[in-house]
Amino acid sequence: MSDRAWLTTRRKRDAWLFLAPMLVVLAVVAAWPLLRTIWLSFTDTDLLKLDQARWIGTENFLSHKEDGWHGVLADPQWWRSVKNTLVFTVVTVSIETTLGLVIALVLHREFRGRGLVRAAVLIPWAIPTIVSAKMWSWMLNDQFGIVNHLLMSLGLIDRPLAWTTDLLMTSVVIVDVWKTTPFMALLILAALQMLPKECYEAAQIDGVHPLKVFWRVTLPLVRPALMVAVIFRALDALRAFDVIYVLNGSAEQSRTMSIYVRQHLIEFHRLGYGSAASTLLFFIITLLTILYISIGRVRLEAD
Amino acid sequence: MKARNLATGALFYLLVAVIVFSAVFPFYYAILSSMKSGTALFRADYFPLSWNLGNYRSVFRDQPFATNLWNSLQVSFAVVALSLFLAITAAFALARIQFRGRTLLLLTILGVSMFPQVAVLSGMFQMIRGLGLYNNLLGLVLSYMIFTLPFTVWVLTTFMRDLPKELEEAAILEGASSWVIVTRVFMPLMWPALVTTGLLAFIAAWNEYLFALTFTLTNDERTVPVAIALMSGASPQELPWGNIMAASVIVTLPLIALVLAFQRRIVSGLTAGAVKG
Amino acid sequence: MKISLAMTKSAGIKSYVTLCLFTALSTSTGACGKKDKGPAEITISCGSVGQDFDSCKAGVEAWEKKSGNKAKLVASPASSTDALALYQQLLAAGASDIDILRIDVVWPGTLGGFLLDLTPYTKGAEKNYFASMIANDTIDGHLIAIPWQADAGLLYYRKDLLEKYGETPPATWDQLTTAAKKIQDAERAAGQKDLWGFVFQGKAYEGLTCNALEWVASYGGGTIVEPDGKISIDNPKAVAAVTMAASWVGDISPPGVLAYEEEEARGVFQSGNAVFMRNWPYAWAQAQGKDSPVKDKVGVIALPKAEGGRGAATLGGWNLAVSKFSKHPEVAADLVLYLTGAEEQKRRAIEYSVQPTIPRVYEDKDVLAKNPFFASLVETFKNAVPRPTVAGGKYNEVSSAFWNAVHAALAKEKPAKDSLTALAADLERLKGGKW
Amino acid sequence: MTQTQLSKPRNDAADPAALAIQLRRIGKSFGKTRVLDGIDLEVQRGEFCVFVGPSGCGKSTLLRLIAGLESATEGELLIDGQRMNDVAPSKRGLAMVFQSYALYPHMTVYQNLAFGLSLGRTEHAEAERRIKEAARMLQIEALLDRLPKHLSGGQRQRVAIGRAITRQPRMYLFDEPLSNLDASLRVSMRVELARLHKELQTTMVYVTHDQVEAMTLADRIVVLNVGHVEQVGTPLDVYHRPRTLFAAGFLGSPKMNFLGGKLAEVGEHRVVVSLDGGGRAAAHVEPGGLAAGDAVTLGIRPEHVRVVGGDHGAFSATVQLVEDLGDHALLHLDRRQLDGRLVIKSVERRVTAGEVIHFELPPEDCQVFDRRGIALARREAPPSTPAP
Repeated sequence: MSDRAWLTTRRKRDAWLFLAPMLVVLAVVAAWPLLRTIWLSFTDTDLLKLDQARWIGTENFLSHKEDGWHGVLADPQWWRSVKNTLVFTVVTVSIETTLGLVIALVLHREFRGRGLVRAAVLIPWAIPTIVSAKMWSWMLNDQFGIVNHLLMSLGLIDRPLAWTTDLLMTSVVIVDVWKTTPFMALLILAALQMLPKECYEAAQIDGVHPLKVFWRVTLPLVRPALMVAVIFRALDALRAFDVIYVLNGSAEQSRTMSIYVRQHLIEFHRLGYGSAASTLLFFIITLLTILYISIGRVRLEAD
Repeated sequence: MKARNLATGALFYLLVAVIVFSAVFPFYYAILSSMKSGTALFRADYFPLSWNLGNYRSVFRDQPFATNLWNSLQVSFAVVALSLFLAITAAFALARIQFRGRTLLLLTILGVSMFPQVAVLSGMFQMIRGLGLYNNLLGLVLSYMIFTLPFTVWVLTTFMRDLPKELEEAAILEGASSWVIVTRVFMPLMWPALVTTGLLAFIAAWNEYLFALTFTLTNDERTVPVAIALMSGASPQELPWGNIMAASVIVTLPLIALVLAFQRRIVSGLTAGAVKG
Repeated sequence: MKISLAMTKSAGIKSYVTLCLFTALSTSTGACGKKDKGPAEITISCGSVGQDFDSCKAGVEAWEKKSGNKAKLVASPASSTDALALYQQLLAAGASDIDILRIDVVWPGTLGGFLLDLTPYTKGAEKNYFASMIANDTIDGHLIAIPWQADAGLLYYRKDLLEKYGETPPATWDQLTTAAKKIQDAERAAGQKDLWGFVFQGKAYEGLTCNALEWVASYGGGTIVEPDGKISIDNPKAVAAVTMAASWVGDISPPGVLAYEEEEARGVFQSGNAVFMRNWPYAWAQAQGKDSPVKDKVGVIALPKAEGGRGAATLGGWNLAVSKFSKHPEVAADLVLYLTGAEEQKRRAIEYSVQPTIPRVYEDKDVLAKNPFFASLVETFKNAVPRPTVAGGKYNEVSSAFWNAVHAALAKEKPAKDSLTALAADLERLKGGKW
Repeated sequence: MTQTQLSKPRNDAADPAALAIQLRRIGKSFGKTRVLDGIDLEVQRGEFCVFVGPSGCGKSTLLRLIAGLESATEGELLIDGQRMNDVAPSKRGLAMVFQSYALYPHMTVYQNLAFGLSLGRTEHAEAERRIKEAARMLQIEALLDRLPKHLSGGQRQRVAIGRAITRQPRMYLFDEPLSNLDASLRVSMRVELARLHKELQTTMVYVTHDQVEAMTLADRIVVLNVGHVEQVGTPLDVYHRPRTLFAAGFLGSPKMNFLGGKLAEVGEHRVVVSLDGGGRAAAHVEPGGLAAGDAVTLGIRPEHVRVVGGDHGAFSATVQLVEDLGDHALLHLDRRQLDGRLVIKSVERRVTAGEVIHFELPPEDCQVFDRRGIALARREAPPSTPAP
C-alpha cells in the first residue's frame, strides 16, 4: 500500500510529463510517415498514379508468377546491395571507431593549440556531404586529381591510380571515414571529458603503463558512450546514401540498400515497391541493432 | 628518460600533425579551388597562385545567398534548441526514473533512426503540407527532428545516467522539483555532452539537403545546401566548381566559428568536486 | 511550478515558432491572395542558378512587361535527378506551387500525366521546331511540352595534334580509334605522359546511356527499345558497338573514364590531356575560354559512325511545360510560348550561346556570327536519336538497366554479348505486357 | 523479547511528544530481496542516534527511508508524531549529509548553501544570515566563493554539513559522512560533530559502519544486521551487555573473543562452560532455560582477559604475535591450542612471540550466548561510566 509512496508516484508522473513533448513531436514527425511507408509496401502505388493504387498484400516482397519469382526478396540486385551495405558498414564503422578513439585521446590531452586542432578536426564533418563527396571525387580523379598527384610526387606510386573505378570501394570508404570520424571523435571526447579525473590520477601515480590504463580504466568507462556512438554511426552507415550516391550514382557495384530504395521510390517512382524495400531495410537494421545491443550488452537500464 | 620523453612528445606532435593535415587538407584544397576559375580548376596545385575572389562575389550576386545563410542559421539554431530541450527532459525521465516500458521506449526512439530518410520523404511531404508548413522554415525545423531527436535523446540519456545519484537526492531533499534538478543541477554538469550533441545536431541540420530541397520552394526560404545544389554553370552539364567551392568555404566558416566559440564548454572535469574527496 | 518554468525557458522557441507561423501565413496569403484579381502571378522553374537562370530571367522580365502579368522565378536543382524528384513530389501531391517547369527530354513519359496539353495554345507553331523534338514531347497525341533548348552529343578533337600527325577528323569509330592510338603513342614517346586518346562519359549514370546509345545506334543496332515498343538491344550490331567501346578502356581511354561524367571528361580534354572527347555543345565555350590551354586548337564535328552505319547523336535538351494544377493555365501557356518563341531563342543564342530548337534560328546571321559552330549542329539535331522514351514512366528503369549493363561490359566484368542478352531479358521482364 | 521493549530508553518515560521518529513494522524489499524486515524503532527528540552495522545490513536504506528517498514496502513512519510515508522528502523538515558530500560542483560554496533556501523561497536577507551563521559555526567563511573542486575533503564535508544547517531542519541525517576522510581528519570531524550536536540540540540520525564513531558520538546506538535490529541502547549498554552474539562482536576493537563450548554446570546466577579447546570457564549469568550439555559460545573482551604470572592461570597458550601499541599490547594466541581466536589486550608489554603465557577468564566479565546467539542475562549491572 505504501509502496505507491510519494516519491515513486511523483517521479513516474514527472517521467511521463517530461517525455510527453518529445513523444508528441516524434509522433507527428515520425509515426505517420513511418506507418504510411509500411502500409504502402503492401500496395502497388505508383507515385505518378496515386489514384490507381491497389492492395496487393506481400507481392512486393515475394510472389510467384508463371515467369518466376518476383519481389524485392527475389531481386538479386537487392541482395547485392544488402551485401554492399554490410561490407561498407563493417569496414567504415570499425575504422571510424578506432580513428575516432585515437583522435579523442589526442584531443583529451592538454597541449598548446588544442582548441584549434579540435576545430580543425571537425571541419570534415562540417562540410555539407554533397559538397565533400563531390570534392573528393574531384580530388580522386585519376587524371587531374590532387591525390594521385601528391602520391606520385611523393614517389609512392608511379602510375595514376583509378580511384573511382578499380578502387571504388576503397575510395568510398576513405571519403566516408574522412567525413564521419569527427563525429565519433567528438562523442568519445565528450565521454572522456565527463569522466572523473581521479581514476586516471590514481592509476598514473601507481605507475601503471598508459596502455594498460587505457584498456583497464579509460575504455570501460567510456564504453557506454562509445556503444551509443557506434549504434548511431552504424545506423547511419546502414542507411548510407549520399557519399556513395555522389561518388558513383546508383551504379550496381556500390549500390547500398538506401540507394536501391531511393532508386525505386524516386527514380522509378514505384512507391509501393520502394516502400517494401524500405520496410525490409528497416527490419534488417532492427535485427542487426537488436543483435548488437544484446551482444554488446548495451546498457538500456539505469542501475 | 628525458630523451624518451622528448621522443614521445615528438611522436605525439607528429600524430597531431597527421590528424590536422588529413582533416584540413581537403578543406584547404577547397579554398584553393574557390579562388580558381576556368581551366585552372583542372590543375593540381598546392599553393594559391592568385587571390581571386570572383567566385565569392558571384555566389552572393547570383542568388540570395545571404538569405540562404540566414535561413540555415535560423533553422539550425531552432533545431538545436528544440531538440536539446526535448531531449534533455526526455533523457532525465529515461535515465533517472524507473518506470515500466522504459527500455521499449528507448528502442522505439532508436527505431525512428532505422528508416531511410528517403522512405519517409513522401509521407513527410504530405504531413508538412497538411500542417501548412510547406515552404516554411518551421516545416524544416519540425522535419529535422526525425534525425536529431533519437540521437540527442540517446546520447544525453547515456550521459545523464552517469551523473552521481547523490546530487539528485541532495536536491530532492532540498525541495527541488524534477524540472529544477534538470535545469539547475544536471544541465550545468552536462555541458560537454550538451555542446557536443548540440554541435552534431547543428551540423546535421546545417547540412541537410533532401528535406530542405523537397519542403521549400522559393529561393528566399531555401537553406544553404540547397542553394549550393542549385548552382550551375552556363549549361546543366557544367559544374560551376569554383562557385561551389567558394560557397562551401563560406558555409563551413560559421561552423568553425561555432566550434571555437563553444570550445570552453567542452572542458573536462565538470563533475569534479561533486562527490568523493 | 514546473510547467511555468518550462514555459519561461522555452519562451524563446515559442516566440520563434509564432513568428514563423505568422510569416508563413502572411507569405502564403501573399502568394495565393491575388487569385482572380488583376494580373496573375505565375511561378516558373526554369533552370538552376547561373547563366541558365539569368537567361531565363531576362526573358521572363520581357514577357512581364509585354503581358502585364507577374512571374516569380524559382531555381531548380542542378542535378536533373534531384529536379525530377522534386517535381514528382510536388505534382503527385497536386500542388499548384509551380505553374511552369523546365523538363528534360526524357521526362515527358514520366511526368506527362501531370502536364497540360498545349496544343490548344500553340496555334500550329509546333511545326517550326525540330520534328524529332516535338515528337518527343507528344504523349498520346498531346503536346505536353515545348522544346526550349537543344542538346546533342558532339565529337571534340585537337586540331593541332591531328594536323601534326597528318590525320583528318575521323568519320568512323575505327578511324577515331586508330588516330587516337597513333597520336597517343607518339606523344607519350615524346614526353607527354598524361595524354590519352579519347575521353567520354563512362560512369554508370544517364550520361552513359547517351554515349552508349550513340555507339549502338551508329552501328545500326537500334535504340534499345524501338518506337513500337520492341526490345531490340540483344543484336550482333549492338554487341559489336559495345565491344568496341570496351576495347578503348585502358587502351586509348584512361581506366578512370568509367567514373567520368561530363565535367571530368572536359577536365582532361581541356587540360590538353586528350585527343578526342565526346561531349555536349557546352564544352565548346569552355574549351575556348581565355585561360584554356587548348584555346583555338579545338575542332568540333558530328560523332563518327560505324562502317556502313549512320551518324547518331543522342538528343538532349530541355522543354517547358505547364502543370495541370496551375491556377492560371492560359497565362502560363502564354509565357511558355513566349519563352520558346523564335525571337527569345535568338536572343538566348546570341547572349548565352544556347542552342535553339527552331531550325530557322540557326540560319540567323547574328546567331552564327556569335556561334560559328552552330552551323554544324543543325544536321546533328535533325539526325539526333531520341532515347527510348516509348518506355514512358519506366524510362528510368530501362536506362538504369542499360547503363549498368554497358558499364559492366566496359569494366570487362562480362563480355558485351552476355551483358546485353541479360539486359534484354531484364527489359522483357520490366515491360511485362506492354510499356 | 520484542524490539519495542528493547528500544525503551533507560530513564525517560515513553512520552510520545518527545519522540522525533517512530518506525512501526517497517519493511522494505527490492524485488525479491528483503532489505528491511519489521523494524520497530523510536528516536527521542534531541537525541544523537547512530545506526551501526556491517555493509549491507540495511542501515543506509533505513536512513534513506526516513529521508523519503526510499519508500517502505510496508509499515509506518512517523516524524514528530505525524505519518510521513507519503510526504515529500523536502517537506519532512530534515536535512541529510551524504557520504560523498553531493555538493553541486558548478556552484560556489555560498551558492551551495543558498540553493535549498532559494528553492524554499526563504527571504534573501534571512538566507544570507543563515549562511553566515552556518559558515561561522563551521569555520568556512573564507571559502564561500570557492568551487567545491578547490576544497579539501574535510572542507567539502563542512560545506555539506553547512548546507544542512542552513535549512534549519528539525532533524539531521548523516549517511557515513566521515568515511571518505583520512584517519586524522575523521577524528577531528568527529569531535566537531559532537560539538555541533551540543550546540544545535537537534535530533541527529547517523549511519556508520565504524564502531568507534558509533561509540563516541551516540546517545543511543542501533545495531542492525541483515535487515533487522539486533540491539538498541546506550553505547556502554550495548558494549557491556550485548543482547546478541552479533552485537557483541560488532562493537569493540579488537573484537570480543568467542570460544565455543558446552554448558557443564548450571547454577543459580552462574554457569560453567566446558570449552571445546579444553578447560572450563565460569560466567556470572542467568542460565535461563538452558541445561547442562547445551552448546553455547563464551565471549570475553580482550581487555578482560587477565594474564597471570607463573603457571597459576587456568589457561595457557603460546603467543603467536605481539602488536605493541605503546600504551598496551595485543597478544594473539595460537588458535590451534584454543580451538578459536583469542586476543588479549594487555598493559604488560614485555611478552614476546613464542612465549607461553597463562591467563584467566574472570567470571564477572564472561558472557554466554546460546545456540541462537542470544546472550544470557548478566547478573550484575555493568560499571556505570559516563558516556563520552
